[in-house]
Amino acid sequence: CSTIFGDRFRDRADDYLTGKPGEEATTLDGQPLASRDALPIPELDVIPAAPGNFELPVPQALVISDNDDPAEHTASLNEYRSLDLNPRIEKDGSGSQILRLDGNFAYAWAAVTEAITASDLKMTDLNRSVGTFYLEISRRQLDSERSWWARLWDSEPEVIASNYLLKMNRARNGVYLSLLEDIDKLAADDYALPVLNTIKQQLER
Amino acid sequence: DDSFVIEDIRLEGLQRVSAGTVFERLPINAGDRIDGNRLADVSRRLFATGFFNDIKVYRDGQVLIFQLVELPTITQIELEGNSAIPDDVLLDNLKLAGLAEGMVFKRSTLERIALELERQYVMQGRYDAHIETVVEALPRNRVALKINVEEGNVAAIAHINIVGNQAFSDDELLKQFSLQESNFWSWYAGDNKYSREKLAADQEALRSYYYDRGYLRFNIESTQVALAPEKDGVYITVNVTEGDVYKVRDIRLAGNLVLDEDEFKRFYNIQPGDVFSRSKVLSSSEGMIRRLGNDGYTFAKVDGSPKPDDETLEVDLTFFVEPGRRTYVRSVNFSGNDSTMDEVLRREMLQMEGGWASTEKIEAGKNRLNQLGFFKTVTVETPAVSGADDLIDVDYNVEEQMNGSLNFNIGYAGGSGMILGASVSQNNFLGSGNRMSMSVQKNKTVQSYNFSFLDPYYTIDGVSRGFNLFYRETDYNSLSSVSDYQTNAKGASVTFGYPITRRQRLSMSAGFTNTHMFEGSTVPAEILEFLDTEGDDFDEYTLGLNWRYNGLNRGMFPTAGIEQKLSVDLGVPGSDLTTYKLGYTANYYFPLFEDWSFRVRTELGYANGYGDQKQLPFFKNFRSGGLGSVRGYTSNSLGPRGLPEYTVVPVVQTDSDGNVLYETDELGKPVVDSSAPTVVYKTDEDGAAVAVSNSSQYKPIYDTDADGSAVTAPAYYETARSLGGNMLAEASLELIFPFPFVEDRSSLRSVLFFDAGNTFTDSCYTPNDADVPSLTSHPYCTEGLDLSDLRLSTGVGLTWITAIGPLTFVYSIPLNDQRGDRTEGFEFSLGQVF
Amino acid sequence: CVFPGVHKLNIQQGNIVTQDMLNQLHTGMTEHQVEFVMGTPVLKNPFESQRWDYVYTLEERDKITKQYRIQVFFDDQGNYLNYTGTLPEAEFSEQSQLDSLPQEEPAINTIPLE
Amino acid sequence: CSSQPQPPAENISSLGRSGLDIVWRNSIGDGPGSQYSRLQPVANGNVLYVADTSGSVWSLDLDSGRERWHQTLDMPVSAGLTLAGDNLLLVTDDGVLHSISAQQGEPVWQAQLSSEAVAAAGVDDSNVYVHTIDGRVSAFDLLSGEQRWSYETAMPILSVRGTAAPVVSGELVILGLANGKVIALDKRLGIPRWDVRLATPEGRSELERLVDADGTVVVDNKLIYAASYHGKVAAITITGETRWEEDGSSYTSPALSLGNVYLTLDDSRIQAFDVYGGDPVWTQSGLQGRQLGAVEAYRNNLVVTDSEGFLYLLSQVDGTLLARLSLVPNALHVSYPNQSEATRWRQLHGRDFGVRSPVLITEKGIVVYTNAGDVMLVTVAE
Amino acid sequence: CSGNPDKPKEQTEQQLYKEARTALDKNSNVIAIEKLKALESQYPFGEYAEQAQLELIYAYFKTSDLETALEASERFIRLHPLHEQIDYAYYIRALTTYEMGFSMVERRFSDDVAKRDPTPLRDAFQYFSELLTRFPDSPYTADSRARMLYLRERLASYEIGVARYYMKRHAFMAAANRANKVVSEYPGTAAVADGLVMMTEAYQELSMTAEANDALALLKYNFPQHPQLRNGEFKNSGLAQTDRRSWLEILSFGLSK
Repeated sequence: CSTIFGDRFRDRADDYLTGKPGEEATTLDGQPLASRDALPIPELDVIPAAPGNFELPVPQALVISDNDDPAEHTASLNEYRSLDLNPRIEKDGSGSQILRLDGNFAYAWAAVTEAITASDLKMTDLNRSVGTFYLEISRRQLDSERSWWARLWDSEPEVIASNYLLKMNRARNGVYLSLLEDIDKLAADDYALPVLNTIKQQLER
Repeated sequence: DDSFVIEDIRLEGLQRVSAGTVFERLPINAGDRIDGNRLADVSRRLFATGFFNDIKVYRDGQVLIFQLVELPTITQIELEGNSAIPDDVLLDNLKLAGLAEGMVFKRSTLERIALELERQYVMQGRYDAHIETVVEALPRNRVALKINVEEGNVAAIAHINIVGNQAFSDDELLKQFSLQESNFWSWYAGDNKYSREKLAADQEALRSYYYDRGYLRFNIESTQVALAPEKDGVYITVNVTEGDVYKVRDIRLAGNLVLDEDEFKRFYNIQPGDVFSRSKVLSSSEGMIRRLGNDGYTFAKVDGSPKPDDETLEVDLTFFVEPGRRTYVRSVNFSGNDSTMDEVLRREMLQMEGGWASTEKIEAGKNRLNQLGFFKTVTVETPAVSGADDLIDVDYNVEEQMNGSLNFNIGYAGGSGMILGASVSQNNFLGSGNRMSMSVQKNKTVQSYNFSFLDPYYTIDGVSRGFNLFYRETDYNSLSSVSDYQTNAKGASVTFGYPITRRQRLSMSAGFTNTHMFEGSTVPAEILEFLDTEGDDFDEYTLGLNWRYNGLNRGMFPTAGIEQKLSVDLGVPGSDLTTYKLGYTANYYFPLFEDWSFRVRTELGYANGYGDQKQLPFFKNFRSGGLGSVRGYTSNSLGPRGLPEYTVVPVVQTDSDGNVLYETDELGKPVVDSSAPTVVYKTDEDGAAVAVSNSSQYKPIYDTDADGSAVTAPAYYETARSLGGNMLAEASLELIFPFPFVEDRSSLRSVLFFDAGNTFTDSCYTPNDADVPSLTSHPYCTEGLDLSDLRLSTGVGLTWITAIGPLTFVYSIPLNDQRGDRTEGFEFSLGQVF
Repeated sequence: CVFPGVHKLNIQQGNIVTQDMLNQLHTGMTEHQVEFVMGTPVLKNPFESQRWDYVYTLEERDKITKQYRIQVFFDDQGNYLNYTGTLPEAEFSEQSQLDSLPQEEPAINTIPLE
Repeated sequence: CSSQPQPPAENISSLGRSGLDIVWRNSIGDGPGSQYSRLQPVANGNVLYVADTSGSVWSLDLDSGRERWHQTLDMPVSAGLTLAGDNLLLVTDDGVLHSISAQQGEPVWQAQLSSEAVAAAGVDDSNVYVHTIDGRVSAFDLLSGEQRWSYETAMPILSVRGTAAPVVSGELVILGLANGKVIALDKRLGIPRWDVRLATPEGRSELERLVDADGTVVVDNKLIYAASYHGKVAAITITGETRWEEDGSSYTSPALSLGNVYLTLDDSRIQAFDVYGGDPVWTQSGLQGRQLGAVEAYRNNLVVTDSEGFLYLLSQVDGTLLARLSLVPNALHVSYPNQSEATRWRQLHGRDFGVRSPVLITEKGIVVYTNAGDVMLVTVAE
Repeated sequence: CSGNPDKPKEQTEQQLYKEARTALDKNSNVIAIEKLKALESQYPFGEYAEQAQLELIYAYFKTSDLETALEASERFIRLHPLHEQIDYAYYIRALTTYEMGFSMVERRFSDDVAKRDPTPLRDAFQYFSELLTRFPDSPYTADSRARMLYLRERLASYEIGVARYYMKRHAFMAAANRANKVVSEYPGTAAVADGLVMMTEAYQELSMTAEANDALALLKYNFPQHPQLRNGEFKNSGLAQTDRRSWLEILSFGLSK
């Protein structure tokens, strides 16, 4: 319909492609007129050229590795003792706590399992094929969690044990550990940090 | 001996357990010397980890090999016998306790399952639930668990006892409680299930009950909750001391008043000498806070604090006023209006940015947004601006709803038969707040095309300007009860409307209409006379003035408030028909109790010609009868009727009870005469000729008047049909009751009604036809307003707002229908709210 | 104007200043103390940093019927110097704000306004 | 009912009456029904006094059961009866302690208590001692009803319905409390002399932390025998030292006879303990789950009632069940194997024939007051 | 044999992923979504599940199911913070919010002034800004930056729209403050010129001539070719006079103006 009405009914969401930035207004003696910028655009060391048109990018495909290990596997003691993991606590992109380890998944899994069993953490179960340790961590009970009868009789919140998933994920080089409340929800930092630190100290021994 | 030095250790058969865990547990290392019994000790230690079902040890040269079989994994958990807690809730909680499909099955798993499930049932007050688990081994080292549950019963409240109450009985006080002893309704209300929060709330309700009745010193000394030994009943005892009733001695104001005293006194719900009541003190404080809010003190606080005098049992009440800072509005913001333009919301605001904040104006803004009808929900918040303790923002959040309609309606209405039509209407056209509608309507009697456009804010103050173009062709002929002529009308009008105050609105309109009239087949005398004198094509230039007062509490199905409309329509000089029409309608709703309310409706109208237009043209007459008017009578059938066309016929004599008299022979048998007519006429009460069949051709005795000439009477071709009148008087009383059996009554209105009404005329057509001297006065039209002519009816009506429009069902009983009235028992219509 | 009796909103803008506020101002007060007495100036003033404008206008039926402008001056250390401008002679309490509200039908208190 | 092993039903129903029979039966009022109540009759010579929950006091002839007089109060009775010389003491639902004459039942005096009372008052020659459910113990002058003293004890959030009746021994008033302790107060001044803890609350929910010592204590030559729920049964010296204590969770009072202490446990097993050392002698679990009342010694046997309306006779020596008597008027009584069947039977017959009040041992026989409001005298043939 | 037969043909992770990817590349997104979801539910952990979640974001966007695409991207950011292609998730989160900020009406009918709820536009700006700060070298910064510039213009024009209403409404301080907000907080936007005009006219109405002249001077200095400046002379926009017009104009439907 643009032929009939010109660009009267064009899609304004695409106008960003044709916009040209104006220069900043100044006071009479050349100072910037604005006192602050409500919508600052982050500095980029290289200002990219404005795009001419828009094409929705597609994520790169996954490189399929076919050396998938058989269900049951063997392990030897000597090989096990040899590697260095260099554990370090970091914050990930969205700011939650993770423990980064170098080395391959198999070795890191073995080392972390060993670290947990040696630590005072209580591991209820583990599952290597899904890369998850099941930990039981005791904490004071949130009011919302206290049972109907418990709130009923006004006893103060108990120290209760609840279950967390410690997940080992593959990263570009090495692996990283993150603590999850359940399959879909990251644990709060004040629970994750002590767990990750305990494992780190054990690994460094 | 068989000892040897270990070079390496190899583990085989690991599935889920990691090598690291095993290596860490081994008390031996590469390079140790080991012998038989030390080996036995090693495998015993490994077994103790609880991970393995079976361990075998081999020696391959200097390498020690452990052949390990891990414990089985749980592949399936099944629950039987649970109903109070569904499977998925139980399974989720088991998963949280680390007992889920895919987990390793250990010996400790069984009791942990029982403990965890029992704990969940205790949480529901089912203290004596009982769990048993059956383990079924599956191939490939897997197991399935079958859990059967006995749920037991819930501890319900067996007895609530209040001790120490003299002024009010236990029953009276227990009415204030949400918790009740197990009673007939408990299975439904669930009010006999004990909960600490509910007991705390009930105790608060008890305190308020006493504080609101003057018992200032009332106190709950202690409360005990006990469980019956069989754990199936809860016993609650509340021990109270009532104290005495206190009366208010004097009331004072203190603090920074900013307004003078009687601005606050207006809100005193309690006076010196009254019995003290906490709720009245609270409501008085709220009134004062609102008053301060209207004056810019949005953070005002008013605390009523009683100072009891225990000797005289009186209490001095002091209201401490803290106006807080006068606040100003920094910015008014709207969110959620994806398609509605910002200005359409902003122009409804009474509260300006930069002005002092008034709670009443901010609240009025919310109500006006609601009244637009564009939004499902409207909420407002007034957050303080950080850094300035006397600045607030006013943030409105709206949720838009579809407020246009594109409907093709096929319907049936009592009066005008099948309705076919298409209409597109948008109350918020492209989010501009303007109303636009186009409609095509086609049914047996009316063919109409309509276009209207309204800008509610033509001026900033809310003067609206609307256009209306219409073309309508009506075939009154197919309208069974209206005399038969046809009008085509086309024209246009412009209307301006504006508010005078928040509830009153004035509107003025100017327009042009051209009407063209066609004669039907049989036409009553009134129409013939009109067409002869006035012709059949009229141009009219009309002016209209309309005043409306709307105090209804809501647009759809009001339950309270008054609505009045006064309208004057003028056909200005220069029009072919100079007429004027005055109309007054009023609706008065008042709530009775709960969702019962009462409605009184009245509609009055007077119209006439002026200048050289002596009489009101018949097609401008008021109509009465049917839905929205006097229910129980056919639509538009009431009021004076036209004098139908007739031929003149001789009349025969009849005996006292109305049978025809025939000439008889001497034996008293009627004489047969081949030339006698097969149809003879006698007259009914109105003097109209009524045909009587005379198939056996007896010889009738014709009636003759005094001087011997034959008596004649008019034989009308069709029954007389209503023409309406230039005066209208209608009234109805409606009892609005909640429709039984239905939960959500928001789209339903059911009423018991009593209607009264009719149209009248102040000038009837006077017949003078030489052939029918007896026809001197119009049989079906009496002049003047005669209240005994009002038609009455009663009945029940139900309106249901459906997606395709309001559906109305009415069952009515006419109370004083006269001869010739056309009545309806059951009426149904779509698209018309009465 | 054109539409007789059309209900026109009264437009009130700016700070309400009273004589007893002004009487509380004395030299040497800090900006914070002045703000506590006078309130925050509603009209932002982009050009002058050492002067606060307390401007008040009330427009009734399209004509400004009440207006004043109090300017409060500070030295460069931010201490109060003096103020200029006068309040309209009539005793200008907040009271008179009331009649600027559109006269409305007295809300019939039996009818719950939803 | 509970999952413990079930005694084979048949050997109970095969128990004959052998020697147990009902001398007379009198129906007074409609009885407490399913509501909790521990009202107990009291006798003086040949005169029996019974209070009915719906608010009337009856005096019957012990031999014949004939009514001598009855007095109705306008408020239901929640605790009683206690005989004190010429007066009868009881407490009504609105927390008022009444003293009425034992002759015709006219009121003598009334006193308002701080809360409801569900245990009979204790008396000595000058005072009345009442234990109300808010944990208070109060003393009133026997003749005038004037309050002497009141002692308050700490109450847990949740307790088991029912309180221990105060027992006077020497200078002390001794009673069990809802917090699991037995306390001895100086009967003149109302100040505690000593207290002994029979049970300590533990567990996650308040339900698991119930520790009420609701059974009235039994005092016998300087030794006090008491029991508590989720706790111990114990023998305590008059000076407050625990002579012995054994596991034994119970809501009811122990009974003492022939060198043994007998106790109905909370799951309706009956256990005998040696008086001196406390070691368990025997356990009868044949009546498990039948919600038994307190066991009482009668001559050299034991009697106990259940929730279906049966009275059982047991041997004190080894607890074997000797006989069973149905207290239901028309003896077409059939016993049901477990609890839910019993409740179904009760609903079927519309009336609760169970017995929750303690039985009264008199020289003429055993007085039983059923939940259906029937009073009867049961005798045991030699 | 064992109690329950195995699931029909349990595809391995690799097979499922290969099929899903080929469907995606052939743009048959609905099939791709089905296969990716199956992959994620059967093998909830591991590399393939993460890749499936990433490609689901793309597939939802392509089938213009913006809400689900937004949810999927937010979940991916939460669960796989260090994934190699995490910047893609940040970019799609911003893009879906940007697209949802333009309702059909705003897209086709409003002129260059934003007239409806600006909140989604502000959210989109923040999300793009997070992408630029966290992943400066991501391939998607060029498009993001251009959209951010446009969003600033749009949000500034929204403020001017509100100021214009308050001029008509004669709430001059409200108009002046809104205009001032654009001038002092939205540097580099074209709306600054209209802001200065609005301030000039508002101060004139408030008869604060000194301030009016200051604003006018700034206007002439920075934007000499503004339509309301005809060779140095300031021409009032007439906003304050709307609806204060004579009867005649109205009857002639504004033709006489």
